[in-house]
Amino acid sequence: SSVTTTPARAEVKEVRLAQQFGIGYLPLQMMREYKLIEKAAKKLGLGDIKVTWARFSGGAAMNDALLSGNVDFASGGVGPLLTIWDKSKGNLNVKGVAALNAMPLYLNTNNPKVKTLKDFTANDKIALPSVKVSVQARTLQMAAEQAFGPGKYDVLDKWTVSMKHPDGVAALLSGKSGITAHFTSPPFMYQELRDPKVHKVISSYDVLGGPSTFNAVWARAVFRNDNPKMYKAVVNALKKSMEMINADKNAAAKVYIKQTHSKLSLKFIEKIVSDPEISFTITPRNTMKYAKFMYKVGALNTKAKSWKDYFFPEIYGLSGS
Amino acid sequence: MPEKPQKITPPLRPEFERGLLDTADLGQIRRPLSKWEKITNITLLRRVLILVLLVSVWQAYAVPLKNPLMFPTFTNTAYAFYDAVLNGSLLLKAWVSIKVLLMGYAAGVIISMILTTLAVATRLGNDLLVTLTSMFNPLPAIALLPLALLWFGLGNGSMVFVLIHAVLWPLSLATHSGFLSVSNTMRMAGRNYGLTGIRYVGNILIMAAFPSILSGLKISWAFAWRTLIAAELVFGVSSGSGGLGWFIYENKNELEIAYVFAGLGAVIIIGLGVENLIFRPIENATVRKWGMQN
Amino acid sequence: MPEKPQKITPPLRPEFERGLLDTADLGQIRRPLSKWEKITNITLLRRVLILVLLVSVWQAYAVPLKNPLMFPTFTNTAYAFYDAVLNGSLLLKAWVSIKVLLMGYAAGVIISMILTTLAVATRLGNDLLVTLTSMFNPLPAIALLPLALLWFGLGNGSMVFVLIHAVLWPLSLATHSGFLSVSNTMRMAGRNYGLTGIRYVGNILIMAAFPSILSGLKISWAFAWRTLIAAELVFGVSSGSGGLGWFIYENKNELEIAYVFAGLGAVIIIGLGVENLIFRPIENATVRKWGMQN
Amino acid sequence: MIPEITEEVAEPQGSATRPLLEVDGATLQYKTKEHLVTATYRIDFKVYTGDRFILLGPTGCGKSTMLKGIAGFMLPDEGTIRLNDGVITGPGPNRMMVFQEFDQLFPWKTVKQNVMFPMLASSRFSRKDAEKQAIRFIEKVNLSKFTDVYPHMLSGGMKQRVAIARALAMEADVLLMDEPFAALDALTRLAMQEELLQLWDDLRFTVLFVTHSIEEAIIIGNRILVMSPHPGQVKAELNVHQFDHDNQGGEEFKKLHDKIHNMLFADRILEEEAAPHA
Amino acid sequence: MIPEITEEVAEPQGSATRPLLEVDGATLQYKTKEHLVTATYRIDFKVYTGDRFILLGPTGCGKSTMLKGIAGFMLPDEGTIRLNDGVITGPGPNRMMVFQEFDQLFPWKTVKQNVMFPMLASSRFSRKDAEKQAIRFIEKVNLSKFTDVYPHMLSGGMKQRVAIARALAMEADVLLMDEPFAALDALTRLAMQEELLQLWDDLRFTVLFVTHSIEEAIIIGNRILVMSPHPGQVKAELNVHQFDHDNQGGEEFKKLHDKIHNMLFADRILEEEAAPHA
Ligand SMILES: Nc1ncnc2c1ncn2[C@@H]1O[C@H](COP(=O)(O)OP(=O)(O)OP(=O)(O)O)[C@@H](O)[C@H]1O
Ligand SMILES: Nc1ncnc2c1ncn2[C@@H]1O[C@H](COP(=O)(O)OP(=O)(O)OP(=O)(O)O)[C@@H](O)[C@H]1O
Ligand SMILES: [Mg+2]
Ligand SMILES: [Mg+2]
Repeated sequence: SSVTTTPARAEVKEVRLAQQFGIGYLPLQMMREYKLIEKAAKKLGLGDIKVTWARFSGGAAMNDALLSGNVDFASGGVGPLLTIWDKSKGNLNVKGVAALNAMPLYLNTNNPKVKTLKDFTANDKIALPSVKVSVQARTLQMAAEQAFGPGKYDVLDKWTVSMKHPDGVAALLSGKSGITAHFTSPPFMYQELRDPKVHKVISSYDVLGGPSTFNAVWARAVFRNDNPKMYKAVVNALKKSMEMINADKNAAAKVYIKQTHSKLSLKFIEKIVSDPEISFTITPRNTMKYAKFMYKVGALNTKAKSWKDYFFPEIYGLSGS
Repeated sequence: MPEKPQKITPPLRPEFERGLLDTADLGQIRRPLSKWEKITNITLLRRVLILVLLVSVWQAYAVPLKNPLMFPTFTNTAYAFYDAVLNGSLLLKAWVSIKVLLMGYAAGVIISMILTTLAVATRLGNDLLVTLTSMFNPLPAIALLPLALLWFGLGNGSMVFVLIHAVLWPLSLATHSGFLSVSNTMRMAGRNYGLTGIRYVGNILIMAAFPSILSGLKISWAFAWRTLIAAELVFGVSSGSGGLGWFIYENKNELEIAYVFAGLGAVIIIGLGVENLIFRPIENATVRKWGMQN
Repeated sequence: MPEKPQKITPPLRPEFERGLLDTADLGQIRRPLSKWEKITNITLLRRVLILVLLVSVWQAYAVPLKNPLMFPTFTNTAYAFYDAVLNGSLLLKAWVSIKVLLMGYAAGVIISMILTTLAVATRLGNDLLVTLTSMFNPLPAIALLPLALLWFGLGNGSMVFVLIHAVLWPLSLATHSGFLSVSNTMRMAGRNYGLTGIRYVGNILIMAAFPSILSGLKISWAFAWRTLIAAELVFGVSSGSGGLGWFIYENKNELEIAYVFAGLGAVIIIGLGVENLIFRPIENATVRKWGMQN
Repeated sequence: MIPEITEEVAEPQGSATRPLLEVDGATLQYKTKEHLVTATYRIDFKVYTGDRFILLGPTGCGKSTMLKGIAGFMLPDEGTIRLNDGVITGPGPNRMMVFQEFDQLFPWKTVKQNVMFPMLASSRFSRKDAEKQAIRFIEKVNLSKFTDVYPHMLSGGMKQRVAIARALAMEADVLLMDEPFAALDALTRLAMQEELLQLWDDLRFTVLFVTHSIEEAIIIGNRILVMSPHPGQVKAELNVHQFDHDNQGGEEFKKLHDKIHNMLFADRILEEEAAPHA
Repeated sequence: MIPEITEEVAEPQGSATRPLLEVDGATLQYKTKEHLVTATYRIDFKVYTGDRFILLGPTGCGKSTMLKGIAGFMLPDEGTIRLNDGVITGPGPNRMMVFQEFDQLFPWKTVKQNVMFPMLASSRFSRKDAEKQAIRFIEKVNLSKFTDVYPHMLSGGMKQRVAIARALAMEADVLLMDEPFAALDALTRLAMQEELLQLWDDLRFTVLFVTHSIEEAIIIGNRILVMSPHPGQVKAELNVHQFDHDNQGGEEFKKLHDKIHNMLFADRILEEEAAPHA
């Protein structure tokens, strides 16, 4: 980076991270549980620092908190990361810190007639977190383009409905609200699939041609410039938490339950965490596909040449995509 | 005994009787107004001034803040508004919202009138209103989501349902309190003419409690808006047909904050319009004219 | 000329004068009440009956519905409530919420009093109130988010800010309309004693408009709750365990709908408690006692 | 103006034998959480069709309360009030009331609309007739120029006159008037008194009239119920049909005036004695 | 009870040379969106310290409006109203007003609290003195047993008496009383009149008194301003200091009564002539 920071400059004594709800944020929960940031900071010679964890129910508020300087690290889906990178370019210069995972997203349905995307009719309603803009919506658009031909990415949009994950699950399972399909993420999609009437139509892995990053962490450039060691500590802690999860899935599942006060069974969580489709890694996977698609449909003003455009250099060594 | 202090006695004056004055210039008598008074007498002018002031403060705050992703300047917002009206479909979206809003508002007002009529007619009705209001009024719209979905499915039905929830309770509270405050003499006068039930409520109570009802209508109008904007997000709308709430949400997600503010600006403009073009004329033609409010 | 029809003439009766009656049994005179009247006279009983009825309807609807993900039965909810109180920290969370709520409510009430006092004292204040209310009242809390974060950061400051937004406008509307409806004679009486400014507002207007203010307080109390629950989701929790809103959100995410309903139940119970333990006694000790409401 | 009446004082006979209104041991109470006020105590009297029945007594003796009982706004806690042999259970447009308070006009109606309102509300008049009637009676109370003005623009006395016009225009069987002329100046009052008597002579309604002026009682009424306060009780009933404006100055009139005056004076224990009891 | 006064009628001299209150060509108007009502038109009169000044005139002639002007609730649209040589710009506790309307009591205060309120609000009395004074004056209006009752439990006449007590207790320099005794029965009225005169003799305040009873005007006042209506104008000013209750029956009294009566009668063009003009 162009700004060189003098090591003598005092760094902040407190770092503030924001997380959302869901199994995808398990690495952050591990970091919190085991005080990984505190430990990493000590190793880097920062002494005793304070870590504050804020929880948000949605990405919009979290971004507001980041932009107003109330949190230092935000986390969320790849879509929002690309959006905030695009919009803050030349101003706050928000970029990704690292990926949190690679996770599939499933489009489930309770309509037995629907086997592929082409089977959806006007009688179907597809619930997803937010029409047109959420990761699920983007993925659906990409799938639609693959199914119906170039340029026809928005043919299914008119049947989509915005709904928060749990509401979508309730709507799909109760079968009374007109919702016949739900594009969602773990653990909700697995909860749905426990019902024999529900089956999977597509997975985001099919659309993207392999494992893809669902969640990531991002931060403002100014924080990284002013607090290089603290930033490094967070990245190190992230790496450490991935290692710990991959080393002991059972323990990780326990942490999840403890941190989220979840009433789900340990077995169920452990099964999800150990699912071969799901991996916890800081390496960005298949994010460029989103970046290209979103640029193509006009959702991004900037064309990314590489995933490195929207991530900070600390992870350039990885084989991201 | 000491002498008392002398008591004041008014002087004696001559009596007189006199003829009536010429009243020709009666209509001309007016207290002269200073220029300043004349100018400040124009309500519109004063209000526009307030708006200009607010806008200036906004601009003065936002420009040095330099954080367009959080708080865009007025000029940026104005441009976004202009753009959204011209190229986007802000007007159409506002119209979509207003249509649903009016349905929900009307339904809420009607139900509220029924409930409050019951409440003044019977003691059980009174208990019902008081209990229901204190129970349901504090509930956020999110609580109604499952019921709305079960009963009305997706779409306007559910939206109207939550709008009723937004309108019904505050309006009922204000109306009911207004009804209870009607003076006994006025009540007795009405009942003396044989009015009972709905005619009594309609001809006496509603009229006599009109100031309270009007403030209830204003409050619930505002809350209908708040709820609508929020509900459009929760209930979503099948894409394409969203209203203002959706416009705001979409732009927020895309971090087009100037457009978000433009959407909110539309809400404000509609609010100002409704106040100045609907509520104020109603007020002038009723409670002001009748001397029930000053 | 034809003879007119005979006019009715009242009969002539003897005059009399008589002594006073014995008034010994004066205190004993009461219209006898039937048993039914006596029973239905107990407000609490009637209200509890209404609650029981509502619960029965709920249970009767929910059991055959068999859809616990959308609408759990009463018994399930009751169990969840019991569990959340005992094992979870529902009470603690409710307390967290109430604390913030009270702060926001108090701040809103104070600001509202200042604003309405200004509004009755000066014409510019009046314009300011009317304009600000019609502008900001319809705005959803989401609109305030950026400002709240910029000024107060995460945490209670921002929450109080949006709570003020929830309380201020409806209360001001109700209070202002109440102030304007105070009879001219009462105003003049107050001003006759040399009361001006804040003393005039406090001693005359607030008292005379008390029914309106009370209904405004009730309305804004409810809206403070609604906003709080919603705001806790938006703002999330920065530390500690969050309040009722977060409890509802967490359980919703877990699809523990019975617990969601238990959380909402807590809101309802608090609402009923506040109505019956705070607002009704206040009403009885003021407007009822003073004969300002029947 | 005053009807000729046979001078024989006897129990009523003939067509008017049965009283129109019969108040029988009526006790009327106000109950609040803390107080129980007995406003009238075991009041008895009978009013016959065509009576101009005066309720006279000191302030607070329960005159207004008695009228409210007859109008049907309060039910007696003891005893009964019967109209046409039926027990009164509620208000109705056959008993038009003029209240003592100035806020009895509907502020949202103009003077004319106020006068028309009971006629329309009770469906006794068509809109056209009601309007004609309203204009006629507004003229009678000398307010023609204020026909389309809202009540808040009227002076106290003018408001009361509108209320009088409203009640009279209904041509109801029974008129209940609670100090209707109290806010009027001497001359307007005189005119109103004459107007009322003239109307009575035409229509022969029954009127119960509350006043605190002994003179007015003697002039307006044919029978006076004298009440004593705390609790309100019947003290006497007197015949005063012989007197009208013309013999106001006379010896007889003065004698009767003084008699009533003394009757009330004797009773002057005032409110000191009785008060709300727990 | 009535002070001895030298009979010479001359321009005032000595200590009381300067009038306390000077109304000089005062025109008072009500403005609404649609109407402009001229309630009083170029009224002139002077009131001296110790005057018992009566405003007399038919309903709607602007008596209440005139008092409102003096109290400072309305500013004249033409002319001036001066008190102690200063132009009146607003209300103040040196001019205590008793209103014509029944709703002038504060419903949220008991009778005693109502009477105490102006004394405390104007900081003229300590709480203890105010309470003593209140109890004293409540006794004077014969409502001792209702000291702790709220106004809604009082009859019309009782409410007015509380208002009178409230005004008197302040012992203000100027009392403005708008038909204070209109709702009172003959005897209570007599008692109140005597009470007022007794108090005046003790304290020598200045009182402006609106009444529509010619008798009351002659008894209470020392000078009467006779007004004519539409718009309210000065018709005459008369001296009546010679009369009180004791010579009420006398020849002189009757002559004066008839004189005033005729004066008002002559003016009986009533409201027909003038009405709100645009
Ligand atoms: N709403 C009420 N609540 C309680 N007590 C009341 C109420 N109204 C009147 N009273 C009491 O009832 C008694 C009779 O009152 P009422 O109004 O009938 O008197 P009144 O004869 O009409 O007097 P006035 O000549 O002053 O109008 C009084 O002692 C009064 O205090
Ligand atoms: N608030 C008002 N708005 C408009 N006009 C009014 C208002 N109050 C009174 N007036 C008019 O002013 C005139 C004088 O009224 P005012 O009340 O002074 O009469 P008054 O002499 O006190 O009569 P009364 O003896 O009936 O009380 C009347 O013609 C009346 O219509
Ligand atoms: Mg009365
Ligand atoms: Mg008057």
